[in-house]
Amino acid sequence: MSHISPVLWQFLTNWMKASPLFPPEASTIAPYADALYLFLVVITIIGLVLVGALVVGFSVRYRKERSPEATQIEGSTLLEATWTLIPLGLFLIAFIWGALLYFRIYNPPTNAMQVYVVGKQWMWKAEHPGGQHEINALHIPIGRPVQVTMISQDVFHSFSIPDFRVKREAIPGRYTTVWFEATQPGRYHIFCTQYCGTEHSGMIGWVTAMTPDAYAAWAAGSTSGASLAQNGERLFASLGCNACHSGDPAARGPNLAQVYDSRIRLQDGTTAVVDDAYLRDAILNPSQHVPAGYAPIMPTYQGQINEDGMIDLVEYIKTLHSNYRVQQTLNTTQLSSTQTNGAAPEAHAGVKP
Amino acid sequence: MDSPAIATGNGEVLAEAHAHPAHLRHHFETVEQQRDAASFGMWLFLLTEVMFFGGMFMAYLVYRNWYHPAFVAGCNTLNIWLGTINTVVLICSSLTMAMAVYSAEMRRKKSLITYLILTIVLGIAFLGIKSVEYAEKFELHHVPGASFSIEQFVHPTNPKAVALAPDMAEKTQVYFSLYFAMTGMHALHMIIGITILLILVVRAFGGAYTDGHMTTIENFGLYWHFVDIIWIFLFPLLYLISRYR
Amino acid sequence: MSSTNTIVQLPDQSTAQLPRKHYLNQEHTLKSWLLTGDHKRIAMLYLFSITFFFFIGGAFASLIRLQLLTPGSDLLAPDTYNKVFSMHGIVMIFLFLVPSVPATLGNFLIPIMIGAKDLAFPKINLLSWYLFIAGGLFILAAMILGGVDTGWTFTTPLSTHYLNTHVVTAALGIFIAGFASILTGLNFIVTIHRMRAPGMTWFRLPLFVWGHYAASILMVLGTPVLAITLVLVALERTIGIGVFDPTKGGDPLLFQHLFWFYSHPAVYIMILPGMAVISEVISTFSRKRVFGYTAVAFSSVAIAIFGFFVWAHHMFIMGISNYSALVFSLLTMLVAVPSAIKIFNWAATLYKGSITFETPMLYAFGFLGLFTIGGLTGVFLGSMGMDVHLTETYFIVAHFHFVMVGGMLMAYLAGLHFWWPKMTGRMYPESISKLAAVVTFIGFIFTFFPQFVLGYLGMPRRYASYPPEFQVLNVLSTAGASILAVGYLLPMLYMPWSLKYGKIAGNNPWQATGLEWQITSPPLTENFVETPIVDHEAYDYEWLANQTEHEVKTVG
Amino acid sequence: MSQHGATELEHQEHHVVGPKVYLAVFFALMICTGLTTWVAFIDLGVLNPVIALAIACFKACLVVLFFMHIHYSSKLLKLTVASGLFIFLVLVTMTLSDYISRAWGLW
Repeated sequence: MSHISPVLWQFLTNWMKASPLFPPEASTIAPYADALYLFLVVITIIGLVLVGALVVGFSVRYRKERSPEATQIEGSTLLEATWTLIPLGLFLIAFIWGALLYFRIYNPPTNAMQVYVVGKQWMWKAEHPGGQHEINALHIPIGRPVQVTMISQDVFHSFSIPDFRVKREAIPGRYTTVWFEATQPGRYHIFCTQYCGTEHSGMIGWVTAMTPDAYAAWAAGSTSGASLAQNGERLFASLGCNACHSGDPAARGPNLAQVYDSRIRLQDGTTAVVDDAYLRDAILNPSQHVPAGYAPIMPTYQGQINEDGMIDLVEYIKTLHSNYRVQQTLNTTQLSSTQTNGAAPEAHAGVKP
Repeated sequence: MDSPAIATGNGEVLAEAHAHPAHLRHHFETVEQQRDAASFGMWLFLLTEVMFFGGMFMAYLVYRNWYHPAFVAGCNTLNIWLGTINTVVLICSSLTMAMAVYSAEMRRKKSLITYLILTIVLGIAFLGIKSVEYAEKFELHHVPGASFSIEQFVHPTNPKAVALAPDMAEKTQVYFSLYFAMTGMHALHMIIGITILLILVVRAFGGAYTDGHMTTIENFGLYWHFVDIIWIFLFPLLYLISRYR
Repeated sequence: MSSTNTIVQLPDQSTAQLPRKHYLNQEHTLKSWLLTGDHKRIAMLYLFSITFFFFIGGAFASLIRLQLLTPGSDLLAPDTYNKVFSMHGIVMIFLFLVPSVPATLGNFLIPIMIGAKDLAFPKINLLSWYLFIAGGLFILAAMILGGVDTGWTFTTPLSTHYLNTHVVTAALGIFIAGFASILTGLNFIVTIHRMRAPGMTWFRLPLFVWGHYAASILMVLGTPVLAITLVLVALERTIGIGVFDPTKGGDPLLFQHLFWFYSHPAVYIMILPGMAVISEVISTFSRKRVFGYTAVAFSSVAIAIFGFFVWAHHMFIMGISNYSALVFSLLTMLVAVPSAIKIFNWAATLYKGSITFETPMLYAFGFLGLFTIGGLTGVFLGSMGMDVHLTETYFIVAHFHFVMVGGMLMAYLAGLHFWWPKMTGRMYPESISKLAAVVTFIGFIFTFFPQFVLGYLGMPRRYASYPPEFQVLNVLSTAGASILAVGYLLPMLYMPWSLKYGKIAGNNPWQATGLEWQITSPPLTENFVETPIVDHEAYDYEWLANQTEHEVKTVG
Repeated sequence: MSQHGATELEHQEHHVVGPKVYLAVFFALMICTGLTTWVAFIDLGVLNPVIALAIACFKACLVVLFFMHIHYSSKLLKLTVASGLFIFLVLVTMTLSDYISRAWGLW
């Protein structure tokens, strides 16, 4: 919006902030959304004024008292073309503008901070990689892009922060993401906007945007002690994943260190990028995600790990930069299994349906 | 595309229309118009049927691509010979139905009744074979829902069958959901069709349809052939996916 | 532009008389109504039943507005509120909006307008009414037995696995009512193709018929997809098949695709007949042929065809692929154009007309204004980035109500007033009905305009309680709704009154050109004494001016 | 209305399809059924479903054209059948446009 005079722009934004017609612009996306909104509102007003003026004008000028005779007119191709093409042009501008905004909203910057959100009837559970768990609340620093990866444990929910102008549905069985960068400290509503059952209207919470310092203090003060990755590691070990994914070249499962964000070849010849969704799917539906060169022997973990556990595991694999820890855990489990006589095989048997 | 009334609506034809040929309803001008309207209406109804089944074909297409191994495994539990026989039975019934329409056109009451009864018999045969197949599915716990079991797919007793990973084996339930939804809807259409056929036979005994007014039987023929067409697509989609394994 | 001048004088109604025999007094028994094949009587049956359902839906709407008067859920518990808005949606959409204009006015007028004695399949027409009633009874049963709280959208897996209410009963009701709508559409298409009077070519058809033809295509092709989707939902609930169930490998988005494949075209099913009414009304009261007849006719068909290509714009934030979102958004912009064409053509029809402002015309003006807003706010929602913020908020509620209530209901009332003299033979009282039109318009603006603002502020739809900062606008909206209710109750009072005390209308009180105005009011059971032969274009006021000299007695 | 004559002609002769045509179609359908079952046992890779569907389409065409008399029917009915096919294809292609491109990733 640099071409608009700064004074005018200032005036407009101040007016918008002061009036109840607009929610506060609290994220970097909000001004873009409001600009498009303003454009569309102007089109609407022009359209309405045009139609209104024509209808009222003609009604006055050609009312029966003044115009007792109607003049029959067949139509005009030129006029038809005009009012086909001009609206079409305007609508296409709205389309392109909207598409650009859409991709801005749904393409997170690569340096974004990660937060996980699980929607369930009827609450939002937010999980920070550092191990801070929140219910119906989300603390974020301002001035830093935050990417929210969400999933629903039951039905469709929709994660909406109107003051940030972002929204995305949390879907059962699949990760979706949205990102935003808060610009001003404050408290903003989180709504569930997709109807999700009895307490739908109770599924609301607060985003608290804080200065980076305040956020750091909050994060330090509210951690549960173990980061998501640490929880994931525990789960990794207790499910016996490390028995195959040990990082050994001869291991039965592929090496997971640095696998995140890499492109791997699959057994059926296709390639796939390992992202959150891929990891989740590969754990639940392993036979559809067999990397080239490995046997399809991995059992499914469907029904054994809840969505929070999945997030822990995904976060663990994401942060797995070397196999040092995996091998360490493996050694301890092997040790314990020899000691307690088959605890690990039992766990292994437990995952088979 | 044009109204026949336009062609026939002048005075003299009107006078003729007032003579009211048998079976001409009061609001039609001519028998032709009435007949055309009826068959056009029937075709529009079949269009809605296409879209009705279309939703399920759509779902089939999506899941077949997602869960191809499960669909192959599910398909392999079906008896291809029963499927083929059923296809043959249904095509035969289509032929007898077509012949029934022809008999009505030729005003041959006896052959009309014979062909209609043949169609009923073939339709019931189809449903009989189908119920044998359904019963087998019940025994194998392949009916989706609480009793569904993936045991047969993870540890197949048939040595030729390929064992599926448990996660993929779960997806056979999607295949069987679609199998039962599609064949079930088709069977429902067959049952409705047979019920109507029974009524038609009774009325044919009373001399209906062979007196030149055969719109009903013609339109029912369209319905019956449509049900046949649905099966013509269901058969390869449900029975013949990668059969060679 | 070739032009001729016409002067149309309204007839003197003081000498008008009711015909001795007409479709209403042909027979009087209840049986003669319940087993009738007469499209006019079936239209009347439909009129009574949809009015009944409209007031049921309206009662639910009042409960919603009262609940939202305060931020807390003070009037209704949240689960009751959910049932109330679900029933409001289901009843209003499937039992009122979808059949409103087509099943009443369309049923009554299409055969007459094309010069036929009846619809092609009178028995199927009657069957359609019975199916409609059966569907309505199922939905009422679901309501009485304890309600259903899925919303009218039946979103899976909520509707299939997480609710214990009467989802299957309601779904069955919609399924059956859907077939009523299919049969109506089928009947119209066949009738329009096969039953036109001599000389009634496609481009002599009134635009009312074109609009219904387009809507019928959508009914016939779209509704069955909804039917099968609801069947699959019911099967998933009852026996547990897994087509939409994510835990079994199904994709809940597939449900959305199939559901909106019908339910988006459904809004065109609802609005196209409304547009059809507006064409007739505006032409009649400006005494002018509709400007750009072919453009208006083809824009109806264009809406019907393009309407099938845009459904996934309801799913932009649901995780459909970005590429396909792009395609659907582009197509959405294209489908907005024909509506704009219509609006401008109607406005241009007024140019050089000889305009009077009877009640139907006032409703039509209301339609023009509200539909313009409703249509243009649709562009907001079709624009993907804007949709992210606006969807699932009160903005969408406001948009939908501007199009459906501001557009469709206004058009329905315009049509009802316009053809009331034809249907009953008597005039409604003019001044009070003008008042009703104005009250409706004002009440409507107050009710739904604040909801646009609420939506942009982010208030989510379907909330039983809401944060207190939204209260001012909600109070405004509820206040408006009470005015709106008065606007709707007024016709309920004076329309029945006019049946007995209204002025006798005469054959053609508006001096309109359609064939329906050249026969008696109310029409004879057979509509025409003899099949009319059409030798003039639609909206030919010159022809009408010549006709008035011998008072068109020949056709009636 | 120049097409009056044409439509009149079209309606004048109501074509009676004889048993010969029916039998020919019937045998063609039978042969196709045998063929499609036989082909199913041969491994042709991706061609298997293609061939199976092609045969099914061919059979359906035969039934529509001859058993259902579309071959002898008016343009209107032909158009009706075509429009049904068209709208079904709209449903399939537009929905698949989502499913296929969903696999391509976010952008």
